[in-house]
Amino acid sequence: MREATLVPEMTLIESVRETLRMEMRRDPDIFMLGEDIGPRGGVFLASEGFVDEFGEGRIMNTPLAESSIIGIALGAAVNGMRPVAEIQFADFVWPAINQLVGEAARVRYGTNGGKFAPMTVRVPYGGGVRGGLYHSQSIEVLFAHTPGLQVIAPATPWDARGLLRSAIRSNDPTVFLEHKRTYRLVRGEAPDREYTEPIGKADVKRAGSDVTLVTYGLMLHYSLQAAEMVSQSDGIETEVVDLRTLRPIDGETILDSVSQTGRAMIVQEDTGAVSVSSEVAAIIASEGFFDLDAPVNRVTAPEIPPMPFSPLQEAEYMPSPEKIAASIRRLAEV
Amino acid sequence: MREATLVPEMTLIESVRETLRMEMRRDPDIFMLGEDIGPRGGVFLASEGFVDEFGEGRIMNTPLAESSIIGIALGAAVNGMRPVAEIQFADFVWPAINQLVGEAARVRYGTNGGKFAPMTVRVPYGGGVRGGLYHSQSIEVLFAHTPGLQVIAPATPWDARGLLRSAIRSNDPTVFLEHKRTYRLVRGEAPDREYTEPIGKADVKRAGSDVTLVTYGLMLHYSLQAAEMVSQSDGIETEVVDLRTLRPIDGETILDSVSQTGRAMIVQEDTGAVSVSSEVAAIIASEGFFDLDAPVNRVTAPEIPPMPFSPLQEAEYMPSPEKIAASIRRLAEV
Amino acid sequence: MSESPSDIAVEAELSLPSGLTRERLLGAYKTMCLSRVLDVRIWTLNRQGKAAIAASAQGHEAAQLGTVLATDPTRDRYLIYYRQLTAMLALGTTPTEMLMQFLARDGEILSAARQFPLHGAHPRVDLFSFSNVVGTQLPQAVGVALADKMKGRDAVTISFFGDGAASQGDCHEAMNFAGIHKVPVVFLCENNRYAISVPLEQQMPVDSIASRASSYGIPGIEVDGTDVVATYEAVKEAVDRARSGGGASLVELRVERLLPHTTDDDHTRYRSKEDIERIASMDPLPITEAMLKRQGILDQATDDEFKEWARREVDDATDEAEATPFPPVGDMYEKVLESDAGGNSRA
Amino acid sequence: MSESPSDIAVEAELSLPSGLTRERLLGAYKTMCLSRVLDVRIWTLNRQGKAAIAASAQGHEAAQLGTVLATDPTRDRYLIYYRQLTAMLALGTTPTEMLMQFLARDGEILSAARQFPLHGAHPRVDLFSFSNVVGTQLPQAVGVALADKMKGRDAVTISFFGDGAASQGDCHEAMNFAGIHKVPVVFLCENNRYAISVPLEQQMPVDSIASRASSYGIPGIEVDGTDVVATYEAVKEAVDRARSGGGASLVELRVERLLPHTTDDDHTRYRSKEDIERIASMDPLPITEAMLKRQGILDQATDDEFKEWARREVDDATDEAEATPFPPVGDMYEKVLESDAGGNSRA
Ligand SMILES: Cc1ncc(C[n+]2csc(CCOP(=O)(O)OP(=O)(O)O)c2C)c(N)n1
Ligand SMILES: Cc1ncc(C[n+]2csc(CCOP(=O)(O)OP(=O)(O)O)c2C)c(N)n1
Ligand SMILES: [Mg+2]
Ligand SMILES: [Mg+2]
Repeated sequence: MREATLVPEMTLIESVRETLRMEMRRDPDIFMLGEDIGPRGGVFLASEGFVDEFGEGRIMNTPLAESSIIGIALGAAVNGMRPVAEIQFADFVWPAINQLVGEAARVRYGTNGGKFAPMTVRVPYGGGVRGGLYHSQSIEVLFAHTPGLQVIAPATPWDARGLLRSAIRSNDPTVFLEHKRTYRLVRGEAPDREYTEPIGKADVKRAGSDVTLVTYGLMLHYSLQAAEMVSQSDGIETEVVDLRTLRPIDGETILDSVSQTGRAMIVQEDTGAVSVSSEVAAIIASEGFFDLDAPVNRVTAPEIPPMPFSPLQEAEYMPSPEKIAASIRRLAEV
Repeated sequence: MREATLVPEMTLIESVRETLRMEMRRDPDIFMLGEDIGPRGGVFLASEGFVDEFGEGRIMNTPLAESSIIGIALGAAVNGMRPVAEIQFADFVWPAINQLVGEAARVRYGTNGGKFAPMTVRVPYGGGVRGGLYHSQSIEVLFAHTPGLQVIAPATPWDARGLLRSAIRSNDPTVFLEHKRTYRLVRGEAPDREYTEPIGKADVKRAGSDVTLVTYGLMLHYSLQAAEMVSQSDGIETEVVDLRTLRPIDGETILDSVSQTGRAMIVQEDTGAVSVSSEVAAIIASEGFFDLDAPVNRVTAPEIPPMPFSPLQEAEYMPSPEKIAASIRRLAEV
Repeated sequence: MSESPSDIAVEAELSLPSGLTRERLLGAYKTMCLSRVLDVRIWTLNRQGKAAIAASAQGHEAAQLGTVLATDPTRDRYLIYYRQLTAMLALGTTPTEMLMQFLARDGEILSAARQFPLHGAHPRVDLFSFSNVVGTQLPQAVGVALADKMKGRDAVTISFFGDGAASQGDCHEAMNFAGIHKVPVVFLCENNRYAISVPLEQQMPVDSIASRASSYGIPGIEVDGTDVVATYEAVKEAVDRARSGGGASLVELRVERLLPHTTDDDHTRYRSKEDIERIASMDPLPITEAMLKRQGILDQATDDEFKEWARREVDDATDEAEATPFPPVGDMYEKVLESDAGGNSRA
Repeated sequence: MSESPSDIAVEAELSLPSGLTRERLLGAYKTMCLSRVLDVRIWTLNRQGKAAIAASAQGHEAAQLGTVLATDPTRDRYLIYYRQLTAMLALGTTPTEMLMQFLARDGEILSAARQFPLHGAHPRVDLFSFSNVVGTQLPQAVGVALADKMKGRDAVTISFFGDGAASQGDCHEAMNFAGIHKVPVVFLCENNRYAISVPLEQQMPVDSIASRASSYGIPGIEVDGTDVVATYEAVKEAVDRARSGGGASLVELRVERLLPHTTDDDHTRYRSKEDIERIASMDPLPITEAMLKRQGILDQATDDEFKEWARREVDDATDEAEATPFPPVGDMYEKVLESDAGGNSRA
């Protein structure tokens, strides 16, 4: 996938906007709906300028009513359209769960394939943005648990473009999680063409022989920093696996890496109990057990509601590169 | 906790009804609300006869609107009442998630203790009742993940009584999961007094030295059957740990057992990916690793929406005593 | 000028709303007869332990027939819930196809027996019901209709729902959006005054669901749903409005649920004896029969013939459905996603 | 009989609704002045990088003051959202307490700086806001009021919400339940015609939110929310009704949001220049000032004194809040559950 002709660096939010625009131009069946996505361009400006180019008919400002946003997207999806719905912040996806997890996820199965729902739900999530309890949440657990959904959480502009394109073109409902902190923090280049990245495939973002570190989203970047830190300070080489897709989880890539390193850890921003990190640990404990030389280690948020508005407490809540590095060191020493 | 004076055997649903009645008599601040809980007595008859004893003011039939059932319960709870809300079937809890996971779970934390929500949400869940996709769901994952909630899933009348009493008397929001298939299937005795069982403590329901089997709900009974089967056929002795509480999960009891047996498996009715079984496996893989002689094994539902209406397919979907026994044998042989 | 009974009949005949011929009415009555016999049979199969559960359409037949008559099955779309047995028959679903749903047999057309009866998607008519979760179909119907509007198609979407569903937040959100965007949808409420055991006065503080239409800037009308002609007329007006770009409407059909909520229910727990006796007079079958006879559309011989035909059809269908095996177990692992690669259905 | 200006003033004075004295009105205006200065200061602190985010109450001051005046803070309950800065001041919250919310300082009264400003629970008044999720407070308010009804207390619950929240399913469900059970709640909508950037006509197909009250069998009234007296009068009637067992009401206060949605927003992206210019004339501060002067309740000296006082108060509060440290980091692990035993807050 990595190739010679690259477009110049852009931020993650730019890569999302660019991909949405290109897909909208390509396929007239795609339309977007959500709160403030019209003239406002969305609160993160993912659709800035879109209403001028595509008109109000394809860029629909909705009432403040998330359940109907997803329910209407679902109805349109089973009737020939390819909606891309925006939930303004992940914290506000809860009113829509019934339509998303209860309904959309089961349409294909429950109709024995008679209907299907090619819809993408974009969900800006995550913390480190002074968002307090209701603008910081990681909401991936329920989606990652639900058969019938695909769940994507890219960490780089390259992956965001390739995977958002895959999501929009997929004929199944896909939850596309965009980490808010990465929007402007993370820059990167990408192929200069309409490429896709495969849903369901993890990506080794850094090779290493001592420790396997599995992560996704913002934590990929903190983990890569931590990996550099321990490489320089201790000569520990960490293999960093970026899940990219949270449903289905790519057990194969994880197990391949663990079979080389014998040591595994998971880093996630979300709280730990019954989470994506639990599943990765469980996969390793059941399918990679005989490769393991040490306990599987998890670095997660503490078991408190995410996350305090107070800046020092917010910083304490988030796994930091330093905390991750300390964990890598401890694991390498076992 | 096990004592001499016992009330006669009753079914699980009878034990729930009895406990509700006794608690309602004890504390006038308790009231119940939900769909059809009035003269109908609830669709499972958990409140049969209650409206005659306690009146419509304390046994409130609500409109068909789950979000408001929980939102109203929450409002009443923070204003001095102790509501017990019934969600008619777990499958219909999704519209209420916003009020339950988004709001109730964070009231104490988000007000720094200024308000708190002593509310119990009873949720009949689970399959094996020819319920098809929308009357069979296991919905524990999201709740078990959420800081600020307590999640209870009893499997016996003894535990149902003791834990329901603890839930109602607790000053924090508690999701009380009642497995529908156990309602009439499972009978048992209980102490003849107002006893409580502690929230957050697992219970070893069968002692054994060869394999640790962690489970909850209906699967406890299937697991106990399986344990007897392999004991008689192969002399394998399975220690069966009943989680009883899914949040917080009692890691200590699990790890104690694994330290004796060196072999661990989890049996759950829910699908496996990112689930309670994942967390139990993760706890063992990180904190019990050096005790383990074999990979952690999981017996769960397949990754399809739960569960087909067709009877043969429904049977195939559910872990059976036979399947569990086969898994125990395999694990014991590793 | 004095009127003889036959004068009245002729006058009534002449006043049939446009599109509703005597022949269509007679055909509708025939379907009602079929629906009733089938409905009774399903209840029996449940009592025999063969059908796990059933919700009956008894009491709702005229409402559903009047509605379907006012639509065009070749282009319209129907989002149903579990009580539209009669509507499904009116839309050409065979009794065998219906019974295979209740008996969960191989080849069941809506969901391959994965779902409860009346859930899934129809292979010939654009009729579907994704779930049993009350009210969810309302925003979905708005989305379906929105897609038609976007694509410039002249299809109309009928969204069936009950009085119970009217309390759900989804109902409010759906109607509000439909009102804003004038989507071609008809919200079709079969108000039988009960959500399982909860009577209307415990569900809402107002008498009429149709009156809420004003909150959404759409027309709302309340109709006697035991009157197939009145139902037809009201729904037809709403369908025509939607088809011609006039947007959404709310039609409330007042009916009685003659039986308990489902085969699992016992309505004597919450309905008085008098009430249960009273509602028998609201049975749309004798009401329609009498109306058609008064109008000279139906004679006794034809009536007998219809009922005999219905019994034969249902007998044959029962035999056929019962002779069909359950679906192969392995089928349950299919069609979770378009491509199940990547471990999505790994056990 | 010709009327001199002072005659008019006297007449207006005499027509003050019961309970609203000239002194209370003057006090309210003083609080409005304080609110405005504080509001401007908070915006400045945001621009200085000190306050992470703020939603302004500018334009809503008269609506909030009129509302609070009509209630009894010693027994009533207030479920607010993020825009009730003025109401909080009117209920006795100090400017320092308010600024500590925006600056997330140790000792912040509502949530110990865990939450956004205006979220948490008040230690002295029964005022709270659990979350930032729009509309969730409406069913909660109904539950709060239900508890009072059950306990026979004469408290009234005021549930503040915006026009945006009116589209949520929760709004429908809450009002429906309140209508059925006649709970003592006042649904208090501050309709500023925008949900962030979405104008009213894209939010709903009707002009008036109050008109929806009829769907719930409760009285609904639309009032000019820049008129503190009219607001008082309407809210007072609703509060009295609730307190005397008459149940719920819906009061819609029409206001303008004078600034962008929050400090993160830029409303020139979606509001026309003319519109932004026009709404300046809807500023309740000069409107109230003029009204009070016309009525002889306020003179220029008092007005100057109020504004000077407000500036001093806010200056002092700013110093005090800025001098306060952030909360101790370790505090964040507390109060997840009553007892955190059992591993619930284990990291
Ligand atoms: C969201 C949800 N809550 C509860 C149920 C359980 N339930 C099934 S049908 C029903 C009553 C529905 O009443 P109504 O909408 O009036 O339809 P009717 O059965 O009277 O035709 C209830 C409460 C459900 N299916 N979905
Ligand atoms: C459920 C939910 N969806 C979206 C948001 C993001 N959001 C915050 S305020 C707001 C607009 C609210 O408008 P309104 O209710 O009219 O209140 P106003 O800000 O105009 O006073 C939105 C969309 C939210 N907080 N909650
Ligand atoms: Mg009904
Ligand atoms: Mg507004």
